[in-house]
Amino acid sequence: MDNLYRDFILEHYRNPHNKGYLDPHDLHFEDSNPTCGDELSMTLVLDPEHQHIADVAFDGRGCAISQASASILTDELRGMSLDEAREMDPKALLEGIGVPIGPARLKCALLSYKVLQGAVRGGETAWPEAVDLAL
Amino acid sequence: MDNLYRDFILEHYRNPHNKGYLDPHDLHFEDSNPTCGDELSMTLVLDPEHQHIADVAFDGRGCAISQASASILTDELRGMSLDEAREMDPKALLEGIGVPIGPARLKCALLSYKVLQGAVRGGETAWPEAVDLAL
Amino acid sequence: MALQQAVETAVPDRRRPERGFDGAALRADFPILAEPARNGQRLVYLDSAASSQKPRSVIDALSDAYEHHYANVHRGIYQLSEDATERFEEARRRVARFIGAPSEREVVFVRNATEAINLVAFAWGRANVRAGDLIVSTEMEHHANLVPWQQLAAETGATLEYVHLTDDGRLDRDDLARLLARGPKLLAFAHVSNALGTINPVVEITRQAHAAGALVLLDAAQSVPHMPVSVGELGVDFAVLSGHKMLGPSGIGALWGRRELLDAMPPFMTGGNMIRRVTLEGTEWNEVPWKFEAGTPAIAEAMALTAAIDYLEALGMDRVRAHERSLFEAGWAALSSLEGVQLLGPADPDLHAGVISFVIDGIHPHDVATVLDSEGIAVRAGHHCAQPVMLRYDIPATTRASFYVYNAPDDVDRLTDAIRAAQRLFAG
Amino acid sequence: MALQQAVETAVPDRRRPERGFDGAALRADFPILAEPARNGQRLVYLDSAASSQKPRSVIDALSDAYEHHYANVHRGIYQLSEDATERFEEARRRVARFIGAPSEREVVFVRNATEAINLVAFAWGRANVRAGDLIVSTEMEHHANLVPWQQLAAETGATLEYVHLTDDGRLDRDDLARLLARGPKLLAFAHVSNALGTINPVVEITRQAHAAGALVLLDAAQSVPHMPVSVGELGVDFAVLSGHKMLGPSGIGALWGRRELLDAMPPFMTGGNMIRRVTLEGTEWNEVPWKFEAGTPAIAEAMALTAAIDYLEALGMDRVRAHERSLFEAGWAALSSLEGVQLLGPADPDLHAGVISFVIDGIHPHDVATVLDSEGIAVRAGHHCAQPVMLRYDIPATTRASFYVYNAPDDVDRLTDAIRAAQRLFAG
Ligand SMILES: Cc1ncc(COP(=O)(O)O)c(C=O)c1O
Ligand SMILES: Cc1ncc(COP(=O)(O)O)c(C=O)c1O
Repeated sequence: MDNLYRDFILEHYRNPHNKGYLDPHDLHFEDSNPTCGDELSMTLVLDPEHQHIADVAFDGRGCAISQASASILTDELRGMSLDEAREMDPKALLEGIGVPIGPARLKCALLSYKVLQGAVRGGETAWPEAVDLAL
Repeated sequence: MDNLYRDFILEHYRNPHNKGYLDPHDLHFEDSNPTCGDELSMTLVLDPEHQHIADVAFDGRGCAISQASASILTDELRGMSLDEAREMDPKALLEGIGVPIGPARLKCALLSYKVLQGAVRGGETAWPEAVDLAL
Repeated sequence: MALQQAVETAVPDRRRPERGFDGAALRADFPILAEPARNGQRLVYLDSAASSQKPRSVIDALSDAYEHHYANVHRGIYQLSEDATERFEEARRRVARFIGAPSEREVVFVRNATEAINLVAFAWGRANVRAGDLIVSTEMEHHANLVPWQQLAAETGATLEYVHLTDDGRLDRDDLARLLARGPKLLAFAHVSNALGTINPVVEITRQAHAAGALVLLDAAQSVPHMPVSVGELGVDFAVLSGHKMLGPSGIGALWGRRELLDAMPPFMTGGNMIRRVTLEGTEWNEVPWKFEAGTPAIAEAMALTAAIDYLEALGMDRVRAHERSLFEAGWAALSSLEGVQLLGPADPDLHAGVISFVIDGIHPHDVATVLDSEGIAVRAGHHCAQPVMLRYDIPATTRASFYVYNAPDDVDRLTDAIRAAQRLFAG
Repeated sequence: MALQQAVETAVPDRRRPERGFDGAALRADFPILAEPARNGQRLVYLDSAASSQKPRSVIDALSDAYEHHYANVHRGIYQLSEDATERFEEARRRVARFIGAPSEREVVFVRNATEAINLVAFAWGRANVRAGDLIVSTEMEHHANLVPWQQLAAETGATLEYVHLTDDGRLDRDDLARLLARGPKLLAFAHVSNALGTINPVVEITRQAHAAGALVLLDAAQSVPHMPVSVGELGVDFAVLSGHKMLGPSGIGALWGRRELLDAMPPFMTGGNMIRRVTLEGTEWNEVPWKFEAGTPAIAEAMALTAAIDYLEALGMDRVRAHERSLFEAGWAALSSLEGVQLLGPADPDLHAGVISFVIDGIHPHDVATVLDSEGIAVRAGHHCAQPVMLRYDIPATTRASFYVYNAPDDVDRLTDAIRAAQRLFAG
């Protein structure tokens, strides 16, 4: 926890990958974490068969964890099939962040995951069970 | 506490004074202690000037403390003026009983006092403040 | 620790739960029972149905919570608060597991069983009960499972009916069938009657009620502390309990309800923590169970409830039941052998928990309690918050002795001797 | 004991309450503050507005209650229960005296301030508020003093309006006057805002509200722990507080209300203890305050609240206020000297309690809290259950440092240094 901000996350927060807005795009979704006001949108471009993610961008404002997690998550998406994206385990993202996230901040870390799910499933989804404690 | 029943109270309970029903009478009142089901009625005969208590009797059923206390209280009443009866301090009765009464049983001990007040004031009165704890 | 010893010396009993354990050996775990009471006599505590005493481990768990793990729960972004939240939510998981609930999301922390029933009466009741609807309760209920339904009926115009009792303190099943035939919305009844000791056949009754289209609320305040209870297996829809009756601290209890029922219910009390988003125009509720927990909960009390459950689970609830059953049998036998003592409730030990309610000819129950108290024996006398039971049997009150893990046959002996002494005293 | 020392070494201050006392010396009384936290660093606890830590004497009072004085209260006819009842009722007298209530019969024990407000909204509100009536609350309220009134308005058809805030976090008195002119039934507002630290001028506002015919409910959750409060002198009609914010245990709080108002109100929750007589046909209520206390209360928690009040009274509430005022002044000066830090609420220390809410340019409040936590500093970040305040100032959240008796200038230094470090970190 002590170095949570020092390294990986702060690096992604200061220099986010895939930040922006793709226009045109095939999928778009945005959501927020009402308890802290984090806001995030995601745009995706699919391959011609509409099976795989060809490109992705996110935009938003909020805490370092939500923004860094979006940067980290979007790095993983190019080339992924839509089915794979739908079935993605939120734990994988938490592991990808690489530093332990306390329960109170799980929603920050998983907002990008929720926005992705909204985009690939075509509508809002519930928070993953893991964030129950953070409610 | 340990000898509460042994002596004074049990004696009055087994051989109550002034038990019965005066007919004719000038004043009559009855009441109960709903939490334990004690029931008590009192009849009073006044002197010709209607200023003093000439005779008194109680009837009822219930625990030893409520019945003994009625026996002890009624012993005190003959010759007392109505004003004196109205102004009587419930603590005097508790002292008259001579053994400490725990808060949970104050209502038992004071039912006779409440019935007396109802008779001499011409209607139901509140429990003395002392019984608050026993509610 | 005495618990450890009792469990170990009782190892053969693990396979024979009908044997129970040595309650006297457990007393060392309960500070209030270990110290000499007045007159150098040991306190014989026979009022556990009103509230149980607490083992050292529960008292220590409270201190530990405040000394090492205390902060407000939920939303705190610092380690101490996350630790407190995790322990608070762990208590919820432990309660869920202890009562066989499918999910801890179905366990709502409240102050006590009374608040749990009120929560259902307010939140479920106001949303689902209409004028002309029928609610059924029983004549053996604690006021907590009567008056909220009277209030609900009065406010909504619904009708409230009560299942009558048999002479030996059981629910009159014909009367129940007759009332269920009228298609009530809800049947609210106690697993175990605190005034009579009766154990009701919950599975059967619930099946009948469900067949009649009624939901079932089980008042488990007197069963969860004393016997294995699985709300899943019982099949009920709501169940309520109080922590203070099961070795836990005062100020904490639980409502369990089926997830879909809780999800559909509006909140009861409102404020912080039960909310997702508030604007001046309106509010979005949090998810269950938090939707029903407004404001700062009883944080340390929930943590200490975990320690109470630990203690009971180490004993094993089947053995707790066996233990109390044997005390009941001893107590029932001893008291029914006394002349002039009437016992209430069923004589069958399968239908009777460790609660013996009795009246003595010619001695008011309050006087019995006072005399017993002077002998160092704590029993309850009164209507036990079940006045309709008193009306049913036409008595002003009863004296009640109730058993728990720390009682043993020597307590039954002390009780019996003291009743004999009271009879001699009053006989003069 | 550290308290003893602090009081003694502070003797000259007894006559000069403006001097406060040495908070650092008190830490030895608070086990959680006395032990080394992570990294060997001392825990700097700056979240007392959410919940306070507990002194040894309060923790010991809980143990003592369970070890020597525990039984269910009221109606128990044995010494242990009478002793418990007496101690429970003594806690009520102590709360009454502590808040300057004319009578302990006006003090109702509840779980927390939230329940107290809900009690009034349900029991007084449902009986007295009609369609078309006006209720006034304010934009600075904790959700606990907003949402129950939203619910009441939604159910009854009453209108709910909010007093707006000035840019520096005070109630807009013109707006208040305008709303009072519409003749509201009730004005519900906080003595001290938990999100901004603002101290409201209760006496003046109450006089205005009464002149307009409104009753006044004061949310004293953030004032009673921190300054002398006399409901009698303030002149309000209802006041609410939480024990856990004033060194007491979780699970206990109080509603105070004028006797004639409480007497006239129907009960809220129903069940045992709040009842005089129950039959199958209906029920007679008990007298106040018991009419509002359904079921087994938080017995040991009430007893331990007495120990919390003892602790605060030994310090003296005027000196507690002086102590926090000086910490506020130090903190406000230190934080306003930092570049890129905006402070919320009034700068005037007469109008500001020991709560400093701030935002840092370019660093989300949640990140601030996480970084501070890694330095052993516990602050709160978020909307503080006061989302309308966040909307008013158009910020997602704030970071909040709140002071109590065990804080001292070294805590302000640690906070300031850690904020500087966070700024360096994020500046990269
Ligand atoms: C001003 C104010 N009112 C009410 C409350 C609610 O207190 P509780 O959660 O103890 O019910 C709080 C707690 O943060 C508060 O600060
Ligand atoms: C059967 C039953 N239900 C409900 C209650 C109420 O419990 P509490 O006072 O803890 O709310 C009791 C307590 O005596 C009880 O015995």
